[in-house]
Order: sequence, then C-alpha cells, then structure tokens
Amino acid sequence: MGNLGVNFYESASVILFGIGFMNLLLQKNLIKKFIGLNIMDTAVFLFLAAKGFVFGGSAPIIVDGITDASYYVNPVPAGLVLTGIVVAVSVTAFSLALVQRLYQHYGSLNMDVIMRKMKEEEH
Amino acid sequence: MRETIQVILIVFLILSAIGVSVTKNLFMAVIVFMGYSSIMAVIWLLLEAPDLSITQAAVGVGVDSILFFLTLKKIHQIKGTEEG
Amino acid sequence: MEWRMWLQKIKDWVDGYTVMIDADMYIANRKRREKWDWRSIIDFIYEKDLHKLHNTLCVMCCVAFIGVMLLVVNDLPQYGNVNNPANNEVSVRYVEEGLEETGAVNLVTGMILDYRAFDTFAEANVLFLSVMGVLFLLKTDKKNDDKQQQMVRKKDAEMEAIEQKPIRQIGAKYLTPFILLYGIYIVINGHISPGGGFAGGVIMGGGMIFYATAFGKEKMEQIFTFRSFANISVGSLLTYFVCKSYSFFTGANHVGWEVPKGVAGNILSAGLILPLNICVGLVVACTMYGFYALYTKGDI
Amino acid sequence: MEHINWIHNLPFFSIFIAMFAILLTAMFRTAKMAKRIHMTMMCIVVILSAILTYHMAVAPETFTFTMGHYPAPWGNELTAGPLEALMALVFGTVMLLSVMGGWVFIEKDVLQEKQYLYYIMLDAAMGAMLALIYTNDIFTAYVFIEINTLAACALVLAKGTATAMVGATHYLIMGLLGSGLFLFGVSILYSITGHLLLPQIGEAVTVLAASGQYHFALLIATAFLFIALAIKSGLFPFHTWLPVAHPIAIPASSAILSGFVVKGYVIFAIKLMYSVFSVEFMHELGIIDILFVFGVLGMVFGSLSAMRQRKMKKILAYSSVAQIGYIYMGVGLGTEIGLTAACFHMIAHGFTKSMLFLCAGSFVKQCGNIDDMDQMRGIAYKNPVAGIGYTIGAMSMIGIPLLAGFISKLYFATASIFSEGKMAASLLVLGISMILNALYFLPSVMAIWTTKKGMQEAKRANISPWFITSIVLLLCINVGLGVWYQPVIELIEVGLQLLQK
Repeated sequence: MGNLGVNFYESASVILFGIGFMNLLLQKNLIKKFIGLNIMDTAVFLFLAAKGFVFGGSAPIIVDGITDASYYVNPVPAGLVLTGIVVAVSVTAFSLALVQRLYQHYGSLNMDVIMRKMKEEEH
Repeated sequence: MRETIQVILIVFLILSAIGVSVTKNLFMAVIVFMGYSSIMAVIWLLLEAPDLSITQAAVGVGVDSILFFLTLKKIHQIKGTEEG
Repeated sequence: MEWRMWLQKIKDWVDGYTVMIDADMYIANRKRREKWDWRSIIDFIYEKDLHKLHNTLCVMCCVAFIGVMLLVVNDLPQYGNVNNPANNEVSVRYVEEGLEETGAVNLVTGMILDYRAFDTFAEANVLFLSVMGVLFLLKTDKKNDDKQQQMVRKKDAEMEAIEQKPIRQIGAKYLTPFILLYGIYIVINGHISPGGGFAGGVIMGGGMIFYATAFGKEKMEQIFTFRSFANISVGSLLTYFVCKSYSFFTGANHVGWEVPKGVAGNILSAGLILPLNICVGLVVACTMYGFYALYTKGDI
Repeated sequence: MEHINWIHNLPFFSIFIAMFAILLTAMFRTAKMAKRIHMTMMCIVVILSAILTYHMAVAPETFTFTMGHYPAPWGNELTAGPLEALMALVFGTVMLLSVMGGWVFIEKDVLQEKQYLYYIMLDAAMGAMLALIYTNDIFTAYVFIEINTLAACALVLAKGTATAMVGATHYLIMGLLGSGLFLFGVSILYSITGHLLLPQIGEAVTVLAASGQYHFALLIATAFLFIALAIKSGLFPFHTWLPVAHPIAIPASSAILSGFVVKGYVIFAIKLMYSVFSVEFMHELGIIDILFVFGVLGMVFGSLSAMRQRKMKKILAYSSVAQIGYIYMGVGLGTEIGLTAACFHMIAHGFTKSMLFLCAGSFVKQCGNIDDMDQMRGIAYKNPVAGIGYTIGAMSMIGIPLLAGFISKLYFATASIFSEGKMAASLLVLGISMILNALYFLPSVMAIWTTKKGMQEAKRANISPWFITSIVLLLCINVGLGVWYQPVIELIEVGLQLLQK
C-alpha cells in the first residue's frame, strides 16, 4: 500500500472518477448527470497531468536558455490535457443544448419521467 | 509546506465533488461545481502546468458555469427547486 | 387451457399431418405474444420500486471499480520521480531540441502546434462541430417557431426592456476592452509566456459574453452577427487548415520551403506558431460566444 | 523536389479532403451547395481509396506517413496497409450509396435551413472514420472518437422530433462514458510506457509483458481500452443505446450509423490487438476470451430480442447488435481465419444493413411514418424496389448462398473449426443464431409480401431515381461479394499478416 501515499494525486483522481461515474449512473436529473460527467473528465485530466510532474522541475517554459531536461516538467501530458479540457467544454455545451430541447418538449429533467412520457406518446 | 497545501486542496476537491452530487438544489450544485473548477485551476498551478491553470480557470469557472446557469434559466429553475 | 392446445399440436406433429397455418394467423399470433413483452417487465420494476436494488447494485459496482483503480494506482510508477517511464527520450527531445526546432519558448505550445499539430487541428474541428450541433438544436428563426417559443421570446423581450443593469453596464463599458486586451495578449504571447490559443480564446469569448449580457442583443448584433461569426471561424479554420496541410505535406515528403524560426523570445518568432495561435484563439472565442448567444436568444 | 511517392500521400489527402469539405460547406451554408460538396468529396475519397486499394492489391506493403517534419515517436503518424485501404474503400462506398439513397428522406425530414448542418455532420463522420482507420497515434484516435461521437449524435437527432432527442441523449451519455474510459486507459498506458504511438507502445508492452513489471496496471489499461471500444461499438452488455438510437434516426443516417460508424471502433480494436498488444499477450490477459463470450451472448440475445419486436426498424437495430456479436466472436477466436471472417463480415454487414435500413425507411415513409409491421402488409407490391432490396438483404443476413452473408458465415464456420478450445461453443452458437436470424427476418419479409384480407390497399410510393440506383448498386455489390469473394479475402489476409509485423 506504499504507493498510495506517494501517488496521492492519482488516488484522488481515481476517487473523483468514481464519484463522477456514480453521479452519471445514479442521478435522475440530467443536469446532475452532465455535471458528474464533467467531474469524471477533470479526474482523468488530473491523473494524466499528475503523471507528468517531476520533483524539482519547473513549468515547461525555457528560462534564460537552460535546455537541460531535468530542469523542466514533462510537457506532453500538459499538451494532452489542454486539448482534453476544451473537448470537455464543447461536449458539455452540446449536451446541455440537448437537455434544453428535451425540457421544451417533455417539461421534465428526470430521465425516467421522460422515458415514460415517450412511451405513452408512442402508443 | 507544499505537500500540506496539496493535500488540503485535494480534500476540498473531493468534498466539493461529493457536495455536488448530494445537494438537492440545482442552482447550488452549479455553484459548488464552479468552486470545484477553481480548486482544479489552483492544483494545475501546483503541478507546474500554467497553461492548464489559465485554461481551466477561464473554461471551468467562466464558460461552463455560464452554460449551466443559462440552461437553468431556460428551465425556469433559477429559483433552484428540484423539479420532479 | 394453453397446455392442452400444445398437447394437441404435439399429437398432430407426431401423427405426421402438418396443419398449414395461414400466414395471417402466424403474423397475428405474434401480436398475442405482445402482452408479456420485456418492456412490461421494466415497468413492473419501476412500479414495485425495485430500482432501489438497481441503485445499490450500481453503488457496489462503482465502489468495486474504485477499489480496482486504487490497486492500479498502487502499482503505477511513483509520482514525480525523475526516471519514470513517461520521462523517456520523447519528452527529453521535446524539452532539449524544442527551442530550436519549433522556436517556441513555451514548450507546451510548441508541442501542441508543431510536433502534434494534427491533434490540435482535430481539436479545433471538435469545437466547430459542437457549435454546429448546438446550432442544429437551438437555432429558431422568428418566422416559423411555434406558440410556446413566441411566448418565451416575448417574455424575454419585456424582461430585457424593464431590467435595470447599472452595475453590469458600467462594468462592461469600462472592463470589456481590458478583458479583450488581456485575451489578445495571451493569444499573441502564446509561444513565449504560458497560455496560448485556447486560454486566450476563452478569455476573449468571456469578454464578449460579458458585454452581451450587459448591453443585450441589439447592441451586440450591430457588432457581431451570424455572418461575421461564420466568416471569422471558417476563415481562421481555413488558415489553420492551409498552414498545417502545407507543413504536413512538405514535412512528410521532405520538400519545400522551411518557414523561418526567427529569434526565440520576441513575438514574431517561432515560424507558423503565431498565426496558428491566433486562428485557434479566434475559433475558440467565436465558439464560446456562439454557445452563449444560442443559449439565450436562439440565434447568433 | 526529389521524387514524392504520391501513393503514400493518399491517406493524408483523403482525411484532409473530408475535413476540408466541412469548412467549405460551412462557408456556403445552403442545402444545394452542401449536397454537391458532400457528393464530390465522397467521390474523390472513394476514388483515392480505390487507387490505394488497387496499389495494395498489386504490391502489398504497409507504409507510414509522418505528419510534419518530425519522425516517429515525436510527431503524429498515419499508417496504411491493405486492410485499412480496403476498409476505407468499403466505408466510402457504403456512405456514398446510403446518402445517395437517402436524399429523399433528408429533404423531407430535416428542416430546410438546417440541411447544410446535416451534411457538415456527414463530412465530419467520414473524416473521423478515415482518421480512425489510418491513425497510428492513440491520442489522435481519442480526439477523432470524440468527433465521431458528436457527429453521430447529431445524425441521430437530425429529425428534430422528441423521441430523436431521447435517443440522442442515450447515445451521448453512453458515448461520453466510453470515451472517458478510453482516455483513462490511454493515460494509464502512457504513464507506464511513455509513448503515444502504437508501434512504440507495442515495443514497450512486449518489454513490460516479458519483465512482468506493472502487470496489473497493464491489464487494467487494456481492459479499459477494450471496454470503451465495446461500449462505443454496441457489444452485447453495453448495447442498450443502439436499439433506442438507430431506429429513430432518418433512414440515411441510421444506414450510416449501423453501416460503418459502429465498425470503425472494431477496426481500431483490431489494430490495437495486432500492433500494440500481440495476440498471445491478449490470450494471456484473457481479454480475447471475454470478447468471445460477449460476442457469443450478443449473437444469441440480439437475435432473441429482435424476434420480439413489432417495429421493422427495431428488428434491424437488434439485428445490428447480433451482427456486432458475430464480429466480436470472430475477433474473440483469436486465430487469423477468425479475424478474416470478422473483417469480411464487417464488409458484408455494412453493405447489407445499409440497404435494409434504406428499404425499411422507404416502407415507413410509404405508410405514413407508422413503423408497425401489421400496417405494412403487402406493401412491397406498391414499392417493388424496396421490397426486392429488403428481401435480398434479409436473405444475405440469413446466409443464403450466392450472397455476401453466406461467405462470412462460411468463414466463421471454418474459423471456429480451427480454433482450439472454442470450437464446440462457437459452432453450436453459430448454428443457433443462424436459425434465430431466419426466425426474426422471415416474419418481416413475409409481412411485406402477403396482403391481409381486411386491409385497405397501401398508396403507391413515389420513389426517387437516386433511391433506385443506390438500392440496385447495393444489390449488385452484395451479389458480387457473394460470388467474387476470393480477391477480397486475399487482401484481408495479406493485410492482417502485414498488420501483425
């Protein structure tokens, strides 16, 4: 169990992933579902960025010409997470627009109520 | 010193994540989610990734919350009652 | 009596003369079986409130999921020590040769816009497609929207007229130029200081949203209509597309003219990275404002 | 300007032309221009893929195209081999024909001023599919999976009705769950191997597998990747979103969705299995057996629930779940022949299922958007083209000789004979599911050809010439595949061998 104490960022991100996952599955309200989805995404980004950190490394911006690798943190995860954050925002915006359209027609945010109303309309 | 700050921030992060899923009131959930994103922005700083902290601060607190508030306004729930 | 009918059928089958079922009968039989359709069972679950069992099962599976993940984290390389597998020759080269190969002081921007530019191109497309998706969903034009939307539109217009927004209006009047200036600073200095196209774009988008909330639709429409939105975002995506396909094509076939890197550190350096940053910043700013405008008034 | 090998640039050109079509359509923003741009783009992409496939058939080789100036582990990369080229050609033709057949429905169902957005989503789905097939970088694959999810979700809700919205929410939630898991798998894989490009990850994984270091993390990372791809491709336990989303979409998009969007993820799973985690390592992890079991369950339960359905499009959606089960069973057998059978079935299913969805769509439109088999009694006499298309498509799915479905079933049978432990299970299930296939397709075929006594005559359907050409072309391809399957099978086998090295 030694590593859990050292890798505390990764364990925190795993717990957040679990919370977001639980939110996504159990929440009835659609907006809460998508907040849980956002928490899940940020948890994965925390995991990825924490993997890039190096003790004693500074931000990957070259300071007065030192280009020795041990001075800086690993830039690759930072790049990936930057892309990921903007993907998460655009997907949240798309899903919230979907939620608005659902509310306009069904008047409710509860997924079970929506499913029941849809079935009634079908028959 | 840095370790303690990081542990405190992570505890706040997990508490606000649990807070979001527990609150009945949608309006409160979005505000707590704003807090969650701002803590996240600070954590990116401690992880030596300044690009991420600027983006997370601008995106998480700025745009995401605006979208959620506008959806709540559209859903006439700005009063924050949990609707059926 | 169901089983007696079955028994009769088996006897007929055994006796060897097959009863020619009429096609209508066969199709009709399928209708009778409708009553214990799976969907009725699901309704049964909801009525009998068995979905509490469903919730506990979900919680158990999530807790097991977290347990497995914690075991994985326990098995992963240590946080922060130098000789992690992630700090191999790939990231060392990004750091060591990053400056003279891409000319960008900020290695992350150099990596995003030069080494792995294909991801960022796909990224800008994700943004553009999400606005198109939201446009698909929320765009309502005044001509043919139904009664309910007209009522909502009328209520918003009244609210807009009577609503006094002194703080926001004064704040917007004085603050928005500085917000936009700050956003432009971050985009332009993307390859020197932290930030870059994405962060600066979101800040610029936020500034435009702030101005739009304060002064409402008509004022904003004088400056920023759907045509200008489409022109800016498509134009910047096109410049990104042209620059990157040129550099991909020349890079892959080792042909063509190399874009000069300039002196590292001042603004007009780092080859193509500055124009690319500006394009990405513009796309992000227009997208963020587009989301806001579509959410409030259903049209950019 | 020394010699540029133009053949090596073809994957790069086809992806960027598809992406360029998005921007071009966004510039004109009118339905007519959007349709023209989309059609020209599709023809160019199909021609380019045809040239690439022909070149691969003549001189099979796998080449990598480095995007930008930096070689392998630093910059992005595209690889192309015979399998990828063939799949790009097949999916290009499936897309071209289903959009050509679906014009009538697009004009009627999608709002006039929003049709250019629909074509933008079609271009995006095509671009993302090509990039997913050709890419050699796992993070690029993640971003293009996101594009695929957004575009497919927009295709599902193109009709704008409320049920389409509910279907789209189901699709979006499951899709985002899948891509979240995929990103988690990618980040674990990156943290233990340090690379993002598939061949480099492969080398690092072989070293790790030998040394046994980080074994548990490697197991969970591969499990996450394959669960995510299973969720997104609608494998059995995660298939709940497919029967809700696909039937509601308009015929053109449901043909495209189950025709090839679902299969792009299976191809990426095969690429992962072959070039990253070698098949023996997958055996050792046991993931292949789990895929096999899920595939087998998918075949049986997909067909069982399809038998129960009253609506024709729901039957086709559940039959898609069953056919995805077939493909994963082929992948799960682990042998080379199993994979050839799975790839051939992807091709056969792509052509047949898009034809079936188009015909079902025109039936539904003919009897006033009521999708109930009872209303469609004897409709095929009034709509002969769709009737013949549906019947031959159903025959091909059941596996009547001289049609593409038969060949894939044949190869599945041979593959299951040669697989050691799984022979009994797969042969038994193969037999059962073939019967179940017949049991859920025949009632619908019987319904459209036999008129009910008391029912009034159905109206004569106004069929556009484009619909007829696309159905006829799909029929010819189906029969053609059924008869001249030899070159296609050889190309797949050569492709798989090259992919393995």
